[in-house]
Amino acid sequence: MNKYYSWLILAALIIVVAILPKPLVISPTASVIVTILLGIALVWVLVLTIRGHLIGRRVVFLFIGASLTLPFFMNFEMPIKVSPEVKILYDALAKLPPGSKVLAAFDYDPPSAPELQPQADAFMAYAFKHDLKVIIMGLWPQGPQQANMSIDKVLQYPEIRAKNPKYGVDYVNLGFQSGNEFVIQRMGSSFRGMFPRDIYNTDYDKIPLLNGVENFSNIDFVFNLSSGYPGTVEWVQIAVDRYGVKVGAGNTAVQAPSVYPYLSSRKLTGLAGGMSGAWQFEQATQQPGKASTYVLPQTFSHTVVIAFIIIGNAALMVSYRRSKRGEA
Amino acid sequence: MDGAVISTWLAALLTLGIMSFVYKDNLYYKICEAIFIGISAGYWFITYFWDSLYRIAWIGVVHEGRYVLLGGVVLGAMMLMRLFGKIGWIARWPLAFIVGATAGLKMMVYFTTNAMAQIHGTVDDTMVAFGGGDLYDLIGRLVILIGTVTGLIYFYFSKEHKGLFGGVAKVGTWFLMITFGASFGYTVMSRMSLLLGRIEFLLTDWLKLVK
Amino acid sequence: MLALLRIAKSIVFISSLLFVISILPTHSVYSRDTSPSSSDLGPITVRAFDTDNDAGGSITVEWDDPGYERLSGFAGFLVWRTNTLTGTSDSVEVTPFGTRTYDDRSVSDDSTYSYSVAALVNGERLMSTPSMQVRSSKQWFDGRLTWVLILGLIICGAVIYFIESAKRGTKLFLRRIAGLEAIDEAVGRATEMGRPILFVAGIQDMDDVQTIAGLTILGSIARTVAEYDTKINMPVRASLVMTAARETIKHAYVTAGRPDAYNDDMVHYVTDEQFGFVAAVDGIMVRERPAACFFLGAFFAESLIMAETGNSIGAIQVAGTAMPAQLPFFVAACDYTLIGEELFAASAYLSGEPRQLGSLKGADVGKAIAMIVILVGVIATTIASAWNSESMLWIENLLRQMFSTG
Amino acid sequence: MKREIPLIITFVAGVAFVLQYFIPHYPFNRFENIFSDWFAIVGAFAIWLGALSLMKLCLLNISKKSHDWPISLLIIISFLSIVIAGAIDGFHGLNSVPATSFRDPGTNFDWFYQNVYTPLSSTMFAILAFFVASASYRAFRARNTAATLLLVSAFFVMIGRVPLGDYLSGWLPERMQFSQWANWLMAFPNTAGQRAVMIGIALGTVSTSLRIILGIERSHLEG
Repeated sequence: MNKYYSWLILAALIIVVAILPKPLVISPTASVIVTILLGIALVWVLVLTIRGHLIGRRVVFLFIGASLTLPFFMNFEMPIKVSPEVKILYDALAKLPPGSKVLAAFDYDPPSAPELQPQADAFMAYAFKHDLKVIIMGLWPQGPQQANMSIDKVLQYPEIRAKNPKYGVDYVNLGFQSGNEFVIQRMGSSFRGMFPRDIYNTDYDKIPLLNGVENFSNIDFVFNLSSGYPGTVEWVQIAVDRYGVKVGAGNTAVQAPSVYPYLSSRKLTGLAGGMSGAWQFEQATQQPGKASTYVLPQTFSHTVVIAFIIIGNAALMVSYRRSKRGEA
Repeated sequence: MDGAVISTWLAALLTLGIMSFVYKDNLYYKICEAIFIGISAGYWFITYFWDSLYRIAWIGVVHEGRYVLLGGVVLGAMMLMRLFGKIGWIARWPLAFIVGATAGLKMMVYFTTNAMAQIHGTVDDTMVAFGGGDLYDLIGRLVILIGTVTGLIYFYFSKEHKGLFGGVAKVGTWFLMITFGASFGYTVMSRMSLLLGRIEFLLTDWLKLVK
Repeated sequence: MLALLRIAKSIVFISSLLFVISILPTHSVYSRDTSPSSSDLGPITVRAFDTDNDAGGSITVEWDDPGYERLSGFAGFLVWRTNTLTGTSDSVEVTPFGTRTYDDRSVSDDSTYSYSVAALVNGERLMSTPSMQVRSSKQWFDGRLTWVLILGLIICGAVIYFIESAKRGTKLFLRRIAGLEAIDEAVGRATEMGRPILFVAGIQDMDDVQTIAGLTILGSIARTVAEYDTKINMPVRASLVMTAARETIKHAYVTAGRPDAYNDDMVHYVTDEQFGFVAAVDGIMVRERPAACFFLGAFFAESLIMAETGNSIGAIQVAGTAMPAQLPFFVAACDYTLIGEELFAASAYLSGEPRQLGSLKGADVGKAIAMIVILVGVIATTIASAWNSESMLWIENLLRQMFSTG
Repeated sequence: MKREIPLIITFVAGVAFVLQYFIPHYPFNRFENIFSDWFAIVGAFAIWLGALSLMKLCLLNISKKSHDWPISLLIIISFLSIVIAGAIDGFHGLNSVPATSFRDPGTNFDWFYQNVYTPLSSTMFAILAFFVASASYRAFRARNTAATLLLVSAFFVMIGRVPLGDYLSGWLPERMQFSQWANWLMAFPNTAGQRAVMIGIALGTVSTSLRIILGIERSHLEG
């Protein structure tokens, strides 16, 4: 009997998915109702638990699945508070006049892409929109490829397509250079020495954007996306400490705490940390992107986990009270 | 149907198969698991073959004349003697070499990077604390000092955890628990992002329910 | 002929360099003083010496800047090398601003060299007088590691001392570890229930000490398993671990007097892929329903997937790892967890062999030293900063020097 | 003799690799590289043993017609298909000019990697999210002091990292907001605990390594 049930549910699901409109978006009112229903369901689980019916792990899984899936269809905006460290980053970028030259160092590889790619997209979109000239490089071999993926994506945005940024004039990708922090150090005397050719093998001197770009003194801002070594720490220690250029960074959530000290000593001009840093950056630059679609599911799933911790503790309290009553 | 559609469907079906495990073990999962084991074992088999056997050993010895690599080949061959019952015991030699070298190598690496560097870090942190800084930092650095020392006392095996010593060791376990709680809480969010990525793939690329 | 070619190359190189320098913009990130003229400045003094603590092939060049860097047309220092055996000269490097040393790694131990440094100002080269002749050499000891060696010898000496004294029969006290009784308990329960034991020695290969520690615990467990005739299932992620684990279990069965009951398939390779391995282990857990699961070794993100699946089938779970990032998950999901060092200590405890236990005593000496150093360091700093005590400052600096690892 | 030789090998290798740490002189400076090359080569030989063990168990299942024998057959088929693809791609790459790799985009081997291997491994990694939730539901209960501390610190770090925490504590001065609590917990108590664990691990590694080098710990070498 049980077997048939699961097949029936599966069949029903397939039919529902097939007849659903694509893309599926539910109205703000309906979204609020779904959220409230989810909340009521959690309260119901709490009540059940207090009454002594412990729920199984599958119920937890169901709630996690629902809290990660449903928000994708919801059409209401979660107000996002931009943290001070992202605000500093945004302010520094906003101060740059059009035509400013920004060095973007992509120091990460695909495993960190879920967290850093949205930041990269938001940064590239912002730069193109505000006519900042972007010079891309990587201390990690796969960094420049990640940059290209981001550019390909951003160029699809209508407003940016209208601006039609040109390679070599509005942006350039210098590629990867091995040597870790020594690359930064030697860029202090000459960019050309470290990157004689760009990623497409064009000579440094034949690229219009790089005309007159000799070292850090010709760069207005450095934006570093980093997930480890070499990365933000090295950029701060060399580019900021020795050459006095401003550096802002986007980091993975795991790495962010290790660069907080630089933020408080004002060596680092702004920091976007992990997924939340990404959506705050999108919020600050007012261009919702991939990270912003993750805000709701992330918040929902987090709330659900916290709710279940509370439910678990409620169950514990109840069992305490029971055992005490038993003793008396 | 073009290649991209087939790829998406294949990836989606495999994704669902693995996910079905959290409900319960079932035939669908078993099939995905079997494919996973077979494909990944084969992947590494081939990778080892080309990257180690061919690129390091063959190219190294035959084309670059690095005869020192023959030592590795000899050890590897001894390893394969396992397959021939009688002289299988010779496989212990390469094992003995690897275990010995690992012990020597890791002993020094851990001693410097884990023990010495961390002791240095603790002393350094607390030195800064008493040199200045605000209350927030001062308390924090005192906590580092107390936490590290009591934590070490917890790991001290030569004395029974009784009396004052036991009390201090207990504080050590508290610090360990706070540490574990914090790192656990810290990873929850990034783990959710991973699942979010797969769900987004299913909803967007496969079902096209989300734009 | 070759020398001529080299000289020609050098000329081409230098002239192209000079061309580049001549088109360099004249401003820099550093604020400049009111430009003194280059003729006011004294000569650059250059010293060259063999780079210490290395495998040869490297010479360090150092120079003093009498003030060229503050000149407005300054573009960098050019390091110029002359091979005094062949008489050839070439430029090695133009160093960035603020640099006063250069490590030349392109020298041969068989030649002698002399170096000069030129300040590049407005396209001119203001050359220093050459340094003394110098030859690079290999060293037999890395002087930076002196303190590592001393402290290492103290701790290793302590370990060996206690091993020896245990061998001679000295009674050594060691407190018990909570997780260890759980191991016997878990094996006992599996035997009672007639269900198998699952053992995972981490997902690293034999080049990780944690894997070896896991295998040594396996040795003790396998002995009990062999005696009680419990079934053991051990999937592995690396083939070398498979070979080593087979030796370990086989030895346990032989010791228990039941070599015939041993079977190679108790230990079986699955796949080298981290999550493929997890998929298989999860499958084994839900299908074979082991009564006890042991996770002892190096683990990564898969730790919680396995521990939660094990929990869902109601197995007794004992975990142990020295991966700090994974400990929280094992602590949360397993019945007992050997935390960090306890993993390494466990095998010594389980063997019950006095010599093994002695080695733990030695490690305790290390911990005592660590605690004393931390406390002395803190007290010394406090006193040094509060009362300006010279001797305390000396202690503080000594400790810093001792424990700085490069 | 059968027993002594491996112990001698272990001892010599162990001592040699401790010495190489301190000696920059040739040939000691090459030891680490040589070891990693040798290790890779031995691993490449050893994986034949592993693969054969996997195949043997599967064939055993099939020949015994045990419950899941078609699954075992599927393992063999998938294994062989990618191995054959990788072998053909590899040999093809050797002969083509310029030489290509079996991993290059567009090869059959890469097709398996992109469309089968990657979705499977990333999904297996992703279901960790479910287990994180169920583990926190079960484990984070205030049963005793230790468990309560675990719960409380996890709770603050979690809530400090989502917008929710900022809303709940937004009215407080900046230093007292949840995100600051989370940062403080990560920066100080967490560092302290990690340090104690790491120093312990280092000393445990030293004593275990010494036991191995001195031949006291040798269960992996006796069969």
